[in-house]
Amino acid sequence: MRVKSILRSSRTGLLAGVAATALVASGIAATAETIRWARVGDALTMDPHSQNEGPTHTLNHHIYETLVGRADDGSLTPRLATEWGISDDDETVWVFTIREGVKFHDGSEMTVEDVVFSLDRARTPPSGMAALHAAVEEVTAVDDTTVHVRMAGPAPLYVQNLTNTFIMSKAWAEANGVETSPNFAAGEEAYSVRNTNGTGPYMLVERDPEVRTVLQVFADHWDDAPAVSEIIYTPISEAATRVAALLSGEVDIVQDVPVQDIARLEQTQGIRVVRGPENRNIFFSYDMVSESLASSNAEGNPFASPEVREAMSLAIDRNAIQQVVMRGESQPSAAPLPPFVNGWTEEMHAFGDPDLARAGELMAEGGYPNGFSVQLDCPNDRYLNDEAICQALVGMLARININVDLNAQTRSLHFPLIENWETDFYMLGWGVPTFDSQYVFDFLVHSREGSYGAFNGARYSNPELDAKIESLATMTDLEARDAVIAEIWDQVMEDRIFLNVHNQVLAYAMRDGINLDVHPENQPRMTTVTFD
Amino acid sequence: MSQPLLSVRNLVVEFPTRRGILRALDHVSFDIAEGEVLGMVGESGAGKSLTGAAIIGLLEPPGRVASGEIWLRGERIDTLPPEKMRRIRGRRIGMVFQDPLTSLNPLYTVAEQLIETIRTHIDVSEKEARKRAVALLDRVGIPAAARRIDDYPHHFSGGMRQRVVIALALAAEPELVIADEPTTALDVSVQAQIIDVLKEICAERGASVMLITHDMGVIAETADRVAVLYAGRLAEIGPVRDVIQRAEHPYTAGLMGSIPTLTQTADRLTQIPGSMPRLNAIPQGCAFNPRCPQVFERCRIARPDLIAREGGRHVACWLYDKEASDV
Amino acid sequence: MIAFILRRLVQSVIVMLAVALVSFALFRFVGDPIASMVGQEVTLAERAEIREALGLNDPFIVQFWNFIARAATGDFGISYRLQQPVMELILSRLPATLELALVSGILAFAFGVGFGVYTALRRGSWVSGTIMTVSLIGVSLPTFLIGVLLIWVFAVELQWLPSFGRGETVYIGNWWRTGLLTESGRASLILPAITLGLYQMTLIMRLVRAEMLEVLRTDYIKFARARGLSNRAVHFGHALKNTLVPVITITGLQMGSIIAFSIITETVFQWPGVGALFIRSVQFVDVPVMAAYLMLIALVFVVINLIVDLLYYAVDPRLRVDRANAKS
Amino acid sequence: MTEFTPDESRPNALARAWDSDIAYSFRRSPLAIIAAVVSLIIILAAVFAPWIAPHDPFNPATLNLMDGFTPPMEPNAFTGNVYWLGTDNQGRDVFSTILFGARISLFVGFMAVLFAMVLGITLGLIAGYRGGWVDSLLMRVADVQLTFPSILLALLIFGVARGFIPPAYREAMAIWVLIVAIGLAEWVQYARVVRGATMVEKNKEYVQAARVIGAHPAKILLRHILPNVMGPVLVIATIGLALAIIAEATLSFLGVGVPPTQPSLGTLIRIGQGFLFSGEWWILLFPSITLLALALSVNLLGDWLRDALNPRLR
Repeated sequence: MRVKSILRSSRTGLLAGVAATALVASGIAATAETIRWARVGDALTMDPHSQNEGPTHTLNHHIYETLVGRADDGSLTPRLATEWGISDDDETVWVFTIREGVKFHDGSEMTVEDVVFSLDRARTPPSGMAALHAAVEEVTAVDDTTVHVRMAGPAPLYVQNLTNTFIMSKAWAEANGVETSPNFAAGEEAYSVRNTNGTGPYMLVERDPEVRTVLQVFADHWDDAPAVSEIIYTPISEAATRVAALLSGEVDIVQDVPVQDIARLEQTQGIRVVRGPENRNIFFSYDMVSESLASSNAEGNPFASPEVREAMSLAIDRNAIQQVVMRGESQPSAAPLPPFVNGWTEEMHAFGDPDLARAGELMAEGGYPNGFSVQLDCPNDRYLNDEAICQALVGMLARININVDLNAQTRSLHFPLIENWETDFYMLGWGVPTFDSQYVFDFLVHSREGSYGAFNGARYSNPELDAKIESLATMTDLEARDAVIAEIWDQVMEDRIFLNVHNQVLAYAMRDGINLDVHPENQPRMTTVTFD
Repeated sequence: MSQPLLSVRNLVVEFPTRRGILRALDHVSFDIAEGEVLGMVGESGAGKSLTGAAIIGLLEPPGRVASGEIWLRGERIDTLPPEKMRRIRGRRIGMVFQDPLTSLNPLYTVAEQLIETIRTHIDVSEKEARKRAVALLDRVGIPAAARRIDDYPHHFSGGMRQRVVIALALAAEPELVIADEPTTALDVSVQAQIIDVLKEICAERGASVMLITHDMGVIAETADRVAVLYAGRLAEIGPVRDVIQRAEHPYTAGLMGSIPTLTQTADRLTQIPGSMPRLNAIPQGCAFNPRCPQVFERCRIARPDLIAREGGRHVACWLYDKEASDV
Repeated sequence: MIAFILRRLVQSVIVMLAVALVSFALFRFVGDPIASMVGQEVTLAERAEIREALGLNDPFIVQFWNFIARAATGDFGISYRLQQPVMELILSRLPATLELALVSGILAFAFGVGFGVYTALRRGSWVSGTIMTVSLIGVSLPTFLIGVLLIWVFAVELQWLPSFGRGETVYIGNWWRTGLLTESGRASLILPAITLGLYQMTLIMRLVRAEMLEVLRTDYIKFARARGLSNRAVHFGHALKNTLVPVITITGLQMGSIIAFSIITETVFQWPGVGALFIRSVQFVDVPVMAAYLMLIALVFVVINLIVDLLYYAVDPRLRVDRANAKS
Repeated sequence: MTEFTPDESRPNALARAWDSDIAYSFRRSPLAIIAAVVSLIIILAAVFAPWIAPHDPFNPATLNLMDGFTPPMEPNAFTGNVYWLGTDNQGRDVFSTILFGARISLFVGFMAVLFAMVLGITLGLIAGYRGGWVDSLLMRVADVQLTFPSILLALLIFGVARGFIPPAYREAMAIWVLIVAIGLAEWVQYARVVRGATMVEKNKEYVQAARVIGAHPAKILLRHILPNVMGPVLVIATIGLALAIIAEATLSFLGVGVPPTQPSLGTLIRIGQGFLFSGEWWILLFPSITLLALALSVNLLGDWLRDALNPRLR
């Protein structure tokens, strides 16, 4: 079969195709090396499809495998699929060539039937992955090594959605009554929540949620054996305790290192820190549309005024936030998307020094020479130093007479405010798992209707943009598509929907002698660990 | 006269307070002979109980014996180290407190408390101690003692409990029993019985008794001799019949004038106007002088010591000091 | 006796129903469980569907009734967050909390009574004064700070004791997982138990001291001294036993707050108990777990109250008789 | 009588000597003096913070983020500014922030104690005076309340307040919610003391007399009972103040507390403990010492007061 259309984009160098070289585990062959790995929270479930959530995927990537993987530079790599592409005959059909000789942990052979079953399971509610497969019409096995996925229309970027969709055993699922992903309302625990049968490099041997999860290397894995033969995964929610556990030698790798401890840990004998950019940007946004603001004393809606929005962007000192609040551990940027993402440009990224004088003039021009008051809603347990960033913003806006009340609270209270349009002014961080701007537009820029605009807390609504955004999904001419993306961004930047602060930088701390690189989606793989 | 069982000499008890040292007992001296019952009377606050506490070595801090001596059968006991003094308590000097309802530990049975006391002082087996305890209870008049010994204090009535207390005080066969108002808290109907039991059992065992009370009737019935305390000083001491019938100290006279009935107590001294002075305001000279109907100049200047009178009586009053009466 | 227990049980059920109602009502306001349950990609329509499926759109009273009806059979549903049966989740965490609470309770009681007795007997000595003052530090700093400082000193700087978790655990029977039988388990217990017990120790110590001073002034203690009983017998036989009667009540009730305060200790030390489970559940608005936890706390209190009553009954003979009399 | 005490011979002497006795006991206790001086200094410093503090850490417009993490007595690397006790992660002067933070902590503490006191005294009076089922009900509620830990209660109240209070007012309300939450957990002790005193007093003649002349007996009771229970109430209140300050700190650790832009001492400590390992010890140390000094002093004063007001222990 022939595969056409190699996807390529300017910055991320998305790579699809035939490369069959394994990117995993160039390390030393297995000696009995145990890694004790700590991070802030646990995976919510071991079921491969029920939750679309970072820490859950991170752990599951060790037990289950996806059709395609993503390298640290964002490019796609073969995993259970050796080749993929859009069919020559029908541009709505994606064709996957499935790897042969892959075994599940229970010893059974993986077949195309399992792939079909898994994709169907993943796209059927209540699976948390369903939204990523909404455009799929039908999944069929064509022969022993080929699977066709027929889309509702042309879907040139669909393969980007597959990097967290795991393949599981159909027979195992049927035997244990987990043909569909677990349902919250079912009232009983699904077998797959604490039991697994994947094809991944590690097998689950012990699972005590939020306490301890133990993985052991899977001897019959199709790829080279990783250097790490056993993983003991421990969530430690308190930052100080987590750092203490590393300092006292009770864990080997700490994934969520508080930014203030990075410098100190680097200087500590026997500990090293690696860092790298995360595919996530942190920004503020505001209600640009309502007649007036609930939390403000202002006449009308000051955020509706372009001058006020510009004044705010001139008041914020991104470099100060980076240097002090983030201890240098961030990439200040005005672009409301991470540089990994297709659509990012240098111009969007650039920002000038704060100009309070000009900002003051703009406030007056916008009709608020004496400023106004407003409440800022902020999470305090979601992003790196989220609360401290918000606090810093309060100080900066106070200088142009915007009097901000800070309401910092836990994420489960914060995010509904955005989803339910109950906040005037808020902080949000956005990761882009597809590495494409369309994902940002769908959720943050498109008017809220149907599956669009769920996190469009700005109430921004531009029918012209909406149409352009919708057209992106089916455009197969990637150059033309990139042009449309650029047009959309131009408008978004001009309207100042987002007041972007920075891109997050991740830091992993580990004992000397262990090598692990930062994963841009914060999903480190222990298979990539090497030892000195 | 043979050696007295107990001999108290010039006993001074003081309470240091922030307004100076209060002298609660001021040079009190008296003897108790073998087998004798000494009554000790006085108003509330006169220092009766304090005298008992000082003898048995249980003054509550900050109260302390400032000077004076206490001798028990020729052995000085006020200077004994605590551990030696402890062995004297219960074994040689027993004590009965006023309120039987609060004197017994509510969480232990009568048997436990009796046996513990016996075995503390006398080297006997548990079984033997129990036998003695039953006999003792029986002796103090507890019906069905063998059965009731395993009851808790709250199973007994007030009178019965005081009998238990007496049994406890006598458990190790002391030579001296200090009974501090043993009937005050009891129903009138049982008061006499308790006094009888106490008196009989002590007589039987040859134990002396120091009976502290403000009930002149009880003193008259029970005591061999009586000591009268006023404001921490001994006013008069002598055989009970003489003192009651021919009181020499004007204070005693007033006190005695108030005992026509058994139930009358010395607390209500209607015959003598005024009240006992506070310890920090004891007048110069005789402490009784502001109330004394026979007061004269000397009483206001100097304090009278005990003056020996015939019949083994002593009185602290200038009226009886012939030599110096012209000063 | 049986009538008494029955009456107590009826009261307990009423208390538990009240707690259930209050807690269930309150947690409806804590936040939106959907937000923490699903990822950012899930559409509004899908969110509404989940909400409906979870019964979150039912009238409050219907939700509460369903909750009670199922709770009565030990079925608290499944955790929104961990997708496990709540009952099983709580039972698997309970041993950790109980062991921690028990050990710190015993520590607090032993040291509290010891120091309390000492300071009462040696009133005014400088050692007593020091103990009294130093013990106040335990209630003058927030628990979380004490925990963090202990970790810093004993785990990071000295590296004597583990900083988090329970260490090695083994099963006793089917579900009771204990850390008491392994060396690392016992080592892991020390810092959390101290952190948790410090506050209670201070309280118990002060209580014992006050009660002891009170008891030492009573007539029966004076009478015991007057009988020449040794200091030991007076202090530890008579005074202490009487002191412990009220102390047992308060300490018993303190056991309850130990379990509640374990929320903080468990968070600081990543101790895998029900307290940490609860606070995580609050963050994620995992209503079934929160409701079940509160019911558990209520149950613990009810049971502790009952035990305290029975203990009281065993220690104080006066109660025995009163009730015997009341019956006859 | 079974023992001698100097007071016994002078009726009403206690009432007259009250002031001087307390004063005497105070003069004799160096610990009490130190504790009083320390609490007084902290309280005064907190009350007059706006005049004493070199900076206003609650005015965000005056903060320069670049001043952040300045060590004590050393010039800041970027701005060259020097601060006595250094600055925190927002560039706030730690000294000033402690003063203002103590102000918040003390405000929460005092108001919570006041709330608990008013509630406890009122309910205690009602329970003691009405008796019967009102008394049984209130005391049952008190039992349940006692068994229900304050932390849980505060979490619950925070939960419900969040549900009722519109988002715009939440920040302003946070402090009051804290006060109510802490206060609600502490009222039982006051109620018990007052109820006991009321039950003793209510049958006395003056209360009956008051009823005859038509005055409301509760009013009379209040006037007569309050002086009687002043001692124990004062002790409970003092210890309660320390408890409330610590409770506020603990709640801020659990994420329910005052807004971080206007931190209390507890919030400062919660923030500071994040810098325990990173070398900025001053952000944690100074607020902790202040909290310790304050709570310890208040506790010591409470201890001393308890002993001093209990004549039998003197």
